[in-house]
Amino acid sequence: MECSFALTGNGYVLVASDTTAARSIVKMKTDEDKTKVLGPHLVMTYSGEPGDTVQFAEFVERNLRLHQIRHHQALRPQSAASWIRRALADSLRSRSPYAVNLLVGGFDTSVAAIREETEAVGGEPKLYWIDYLGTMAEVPFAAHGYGSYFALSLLDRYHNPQASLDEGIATLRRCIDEVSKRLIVAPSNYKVRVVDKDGVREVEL
Amino acid sequence: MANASFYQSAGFDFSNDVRNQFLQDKGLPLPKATSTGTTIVGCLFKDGIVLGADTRATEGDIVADKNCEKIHYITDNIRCCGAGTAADTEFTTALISSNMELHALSTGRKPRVVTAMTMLKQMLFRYQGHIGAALVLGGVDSTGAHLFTIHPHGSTDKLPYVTMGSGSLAAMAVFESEWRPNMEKNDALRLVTAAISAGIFNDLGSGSNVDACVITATHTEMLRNFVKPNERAVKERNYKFRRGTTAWKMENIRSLVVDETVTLIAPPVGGDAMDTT
Amino acid sequence: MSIMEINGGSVIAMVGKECVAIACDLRLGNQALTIATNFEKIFPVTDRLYLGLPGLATDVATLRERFRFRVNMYTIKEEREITPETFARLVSSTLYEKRFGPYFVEPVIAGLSPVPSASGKPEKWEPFIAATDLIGCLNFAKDFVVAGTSSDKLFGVAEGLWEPDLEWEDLFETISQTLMNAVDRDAFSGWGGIVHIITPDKVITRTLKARMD
Amino acid sequence: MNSLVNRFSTTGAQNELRRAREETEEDDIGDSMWGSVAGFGNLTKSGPTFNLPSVADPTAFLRLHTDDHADPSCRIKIQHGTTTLAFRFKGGVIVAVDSRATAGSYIASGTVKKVIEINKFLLGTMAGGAADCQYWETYLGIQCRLHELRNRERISVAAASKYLSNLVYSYKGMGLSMGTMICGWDKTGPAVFYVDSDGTRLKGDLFSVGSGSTFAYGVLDQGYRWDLTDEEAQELGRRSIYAAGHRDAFSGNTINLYHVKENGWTFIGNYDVSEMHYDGPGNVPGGAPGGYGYEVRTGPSTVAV
Amino acid sequence: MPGEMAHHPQQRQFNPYSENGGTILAIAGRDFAVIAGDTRQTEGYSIQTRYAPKVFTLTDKAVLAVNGFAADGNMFVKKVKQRLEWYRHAHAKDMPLRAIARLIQTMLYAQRFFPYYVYNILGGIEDDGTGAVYSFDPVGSYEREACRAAGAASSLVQPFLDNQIYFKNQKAAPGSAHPTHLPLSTVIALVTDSFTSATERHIEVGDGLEMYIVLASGSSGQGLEGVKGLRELSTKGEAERVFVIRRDLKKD
Amino acid sequence: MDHFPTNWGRPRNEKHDAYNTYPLHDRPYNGPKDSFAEGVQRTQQPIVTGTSVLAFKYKDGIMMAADNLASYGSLARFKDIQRLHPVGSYTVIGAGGDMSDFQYIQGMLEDLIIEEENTAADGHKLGPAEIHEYLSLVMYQRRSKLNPLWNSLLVGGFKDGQRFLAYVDLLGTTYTSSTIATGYGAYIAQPLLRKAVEGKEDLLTEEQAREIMEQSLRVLFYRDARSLNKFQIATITAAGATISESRTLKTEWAFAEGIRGYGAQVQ
Repeated sequence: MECSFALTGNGYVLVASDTTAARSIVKMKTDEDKTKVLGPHLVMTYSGEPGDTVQFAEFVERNLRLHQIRHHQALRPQSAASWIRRALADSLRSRSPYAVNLLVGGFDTSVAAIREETEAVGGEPKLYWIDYLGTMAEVPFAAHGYGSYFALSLLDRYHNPQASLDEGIATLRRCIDEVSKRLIVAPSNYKVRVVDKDGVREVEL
Repeated sequence: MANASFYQSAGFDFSNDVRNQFLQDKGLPLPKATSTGTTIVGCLFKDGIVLGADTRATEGDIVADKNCEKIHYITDNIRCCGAGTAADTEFTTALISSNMELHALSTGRKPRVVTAMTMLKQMLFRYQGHIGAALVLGGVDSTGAHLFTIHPHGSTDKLPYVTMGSGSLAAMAVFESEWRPNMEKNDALRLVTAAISAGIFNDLGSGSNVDACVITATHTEMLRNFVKPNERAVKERNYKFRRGTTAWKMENIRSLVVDETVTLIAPPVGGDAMDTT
Repeated sequence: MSIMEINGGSVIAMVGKECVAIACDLRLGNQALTIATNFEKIFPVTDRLYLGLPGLATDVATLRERFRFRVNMYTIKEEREITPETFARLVSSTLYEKRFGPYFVEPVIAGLSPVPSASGKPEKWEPFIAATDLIGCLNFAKDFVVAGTSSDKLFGVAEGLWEPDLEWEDLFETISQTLMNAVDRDAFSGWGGIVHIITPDKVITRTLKARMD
Repeated sequence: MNSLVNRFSTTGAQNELRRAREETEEDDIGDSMWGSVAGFGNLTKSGPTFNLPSVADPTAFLRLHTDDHADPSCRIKIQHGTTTLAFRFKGGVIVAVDSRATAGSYIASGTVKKVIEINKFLLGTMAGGAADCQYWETYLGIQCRLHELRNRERISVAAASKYLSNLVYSYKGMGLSMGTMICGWDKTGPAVFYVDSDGTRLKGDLFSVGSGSTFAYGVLDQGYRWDLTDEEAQELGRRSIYAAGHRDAFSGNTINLYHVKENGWTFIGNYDVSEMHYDGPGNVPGGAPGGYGYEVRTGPSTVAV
Repeated sequence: MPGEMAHHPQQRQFNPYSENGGTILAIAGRDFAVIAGDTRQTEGYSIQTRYAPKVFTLTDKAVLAVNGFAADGNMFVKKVKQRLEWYRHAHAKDMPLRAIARLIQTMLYAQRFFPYYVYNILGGIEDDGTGAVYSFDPVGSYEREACRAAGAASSLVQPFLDNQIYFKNQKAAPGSAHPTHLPLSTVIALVTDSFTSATERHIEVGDGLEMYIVLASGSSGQGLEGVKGLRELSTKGEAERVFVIRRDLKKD
Repeated sequence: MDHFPTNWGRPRNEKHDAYNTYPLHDRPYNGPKDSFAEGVQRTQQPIVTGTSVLAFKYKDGIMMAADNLASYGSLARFKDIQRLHPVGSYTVIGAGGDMSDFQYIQGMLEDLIIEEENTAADGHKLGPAEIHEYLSLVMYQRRSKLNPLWNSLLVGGFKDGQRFLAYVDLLGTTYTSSTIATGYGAYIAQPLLRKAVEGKEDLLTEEQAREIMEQSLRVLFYRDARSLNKFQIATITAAGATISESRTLKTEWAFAEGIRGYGAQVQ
């Protein structure tokens, strides 16, 4: 069953999504990337109704890209997340709604110039939890799927917003371990990406 | 993405329908809209019409509004009592009221009660009962005093005394036993009060106060809270808390008064006065 | 589980002496699971006018955007600040537009409305509160209005605790006690609360130390 | 056939009176009912008897009127919701539970005792239908005592849990709702058994049951080791229930913590979940300083809105 | 699974249950218990009667309030009284309060598969002379509490009591603590205000308020002087004393 | 039992298992079977029905009234049914709802009276309170067997200087009040009765009481489509129970003359 996690740390956001593509009781593929890099400092995981997920992710990707081309400026994470939420909420009112759950992680480099305390790490990590209804919440850590039933309390306990990247990855690994311990059909592999002042990159667990 | 939904034409908008259907299919019941269980009545008397209503609005078993107004303005000489889904009665009567005004302006005549009745029944019939407004319409025009009921599906009735709402049976019993043709105004008002009171005290959907409205050929008198038989008793205790009872974590005070000091540097000279604000 | 209970949340507004207060809880849930405890449901409309939107969170966000748009349009067109009374009508008609496919939100409006005076500048402010159901039926009350998943509990407590003519400090205590005790009996609301008290010359916003379960 | 004959041959007033009596009094009330067993009088027979509605499908009938999840407007709302946990470690068994009972979305009580003290050495936890657990575990207590009297030795945890499991299994499919952990110390040492109304009975080291169990597992699994000290184990139990109380709408209010040791169980304490959030357990052995709450733990909210 | 909820069990036949409105509540003090209920009995939107008692004395020191489906409630009270009568015959004394509580549990649970639609609150004086309140759900789970409201308006009244009886969410004034037991006069005022508030906001509550007060032996009964509508039910000389207060509530 | 976190402890939907993680466990029923269960018809809805019964207290005792109609759906089937029935020497019962069930109750009560007053012959006679108690037990017991007697019954009586008036229906719900009306009467006549009688129970003379009763019956006849302008009035006083002959009332329909259409019509 699909699981995605994300957490913020000192100067970065980690997002992780399982890589299983399953149809009914069959695993079709175990290295499907269910994250999408949306901009220089923006990444999103998506899960939900098969088909809708990729379609919607690409729709978002292109529109954010278009915005960047038009304005020579990428949307800040908050604006991007708001736009995505709105797109999802509007689609829900159409004849063919997207049923997609998202975690949007971004790194807002522009605040570094405004807020002193963010200067050292070059900006501020931002994380948004968005569900298929268009509900959005800004949170320090988030999860989607049945994994959230195990991971959220764990993160309440172990997550540290000031943690270094290594510590953050260790916390993420705890989540993944817990889910594989307790969830009946836990995903085996995860794709993990980190966003920080240098952009988006993949990390190995 | 500038949305179509920001700019839209008048009328109902069904854009949420698909989504709501989807939510409902998940087995989630829709929340209840405020309804007025309600007793509303009207009766003819010698010189015109008396309308009456209780003032309770309910959401399920809970009283949402203890003193709401159920006698709606249509024109100076026509009023309409509403029962059913509160928002529907509110907006339906407001819409008809404005249409009546336009109609009066375009014909240059004093509006007639049948016109309002016809507008209402045509509108409600068009919506096939989905607009849950049950109305008592009354007024006096050049053809005399008229009293109608309009049901949510658009059927109408014209009778010398009518009742609607969950307390309609209680109120009707009072009318059936005491109404007489050609009553005096005060007798009619007393009768309407008795009918509404029967609803208030015997029907749980109705309660609080009696509103009444007397319409004659020359004058319309709105008697808001005509009788108040259900004032709350004084509480036994005072529940004011000691300041500092509640624990709070953070406070943010935003001052709305801009401190300004006006310093006159030089007496204003002609049109060169500087804007110092 | 009704649609209002998917995300949970409650709002209450109360009238005091030359002041009004509006308060909400901070939970954003996904049914029984609590997603976030920083989800504010009250938004400023003008300096002395606040709008509370308990209900389905997606509609809370959408309506917040729509109302901001409509109020801005009003301000631009009319070149004046919207009054609470006018804003209440705007809320009501916006919701009724969707009579047959409603937003699952029950707005609560609280503000101070200017009493026109000879000088043109308002010197006196009258408390104003209102609430509507999800299709826009307005309810003007003189004491308090409530909405959300714990509305019945809020009604019960507020009916007991509310007293007329409370100074703003006292009104803060009353509205906070009402909110916290009501949401403590509701599984889908709570996890912190926030209170705005609007007085003629300042707006006091306090975050409550409330139960977190 | 007799019942048919009865049905149609008994229309007289006396018979109607008798039938009315049948309904208003229990079938046959012997002298035992007068005695001090008054409450549990019907237990003196082979087992308790229950009235069933005379419809084709009693389970569906019961469900129609009591399943508030399928139909929120159903009238009889039975109290539900819970997080309970129990685990074995070198120092015995830790049992921790919350104290919330919800009927629909209404929090019917915040002071429920969800640990049922069966006897000095046995504890049962309560999740699911509150009445089901209370009743059957009390009944189990009686049977355990009888076992002691008959056999001059304490019942083993395994036997007690098996007894309970068999009891509820005989009512399977009739709508009982119970998920319990029978915890205790017997000749074999500390033991934890999970028993539910489906008839499952599992022996194990670590269980969590109820609507908030997943959240409790999230914290519990990460902190669990066999060789925890007593204080660490108690803290882990407390913290796990807090985690569930914080995240699950149907769990919370207070934490009740028990520790089963060789010489029987001891009640460690009752902790308010909200106090745990802000201030933590305070100066208790094994307690970490400061509140459990995420915002409290990590300082003022780092999320600037 | 959330998706399953759409499939309700459905059965088209005679519904043996009804709901007759009203609210009950009980508060325990140090040496007294107050058990109260309104007297309206409703069916749908109509008032069946303005006076149907919901509160019944069981023994000299136990009072039971029942609410929910009136026929079940009345039958249940009748059966409890019968059991207590038998106990009296067998033991030549009244059943103690905590035993009555357990008795009620087993009687309710006996109907586990065809439940009484009844919310019970038992109030009275324990053997140790303290006031006690036991509350039950329809199938018999129970606990001892200091205060409890049940019935149609329970969700309106209970949080108010949480605040006023348990002082929930209230910080005590610096250097003082909240009282653990409230005096009788305060409790009576709180009960009255609870019911007038519930009457304002719940359509099924109203008409009359009936409040039973059980005083432990030796209790002074301070706070009862000058209370309107007070009547003593116990004959003088008994250890525990039972009073009843009747008040009017709004009838709309 | 459902073990999914959000539904934990609730009954599981046995018909649907999204993951097929366990076999469906619908189990055969092994308890005693009634082979005739399918053939046994219980009253699941009333067939031939009577409408309202009205009753209230007045100075001398109880006055009760019911019309003579038994309807078959919307058909006015029997116009000479007696719905007031004396029981023993002090009591009258009035019934709305299913008439066959009522006749069964009449037979049952007759047996009861014979048993209690003739066979036992111990000098004790059943008063209205006893009969009401008996009826409430029977009705509650039948509802508990999910085989209800589909009636709402009023029991009025006068014994030992005490007036008695109480209600019992198919669910076993009971109550007493100084005015009671069943069926549509509860909505239409009860408000009138309450206003006329409440607080004046000890003042109303039989004449006044009869006037109130007739007025209520007239209004009921105007508005209850299943009623008939042919009724009986019973009084139960210290002098015993009397049930009047069937009577009719003068009704007034003159105002209808002036009504034209239902909307804009004028002719």
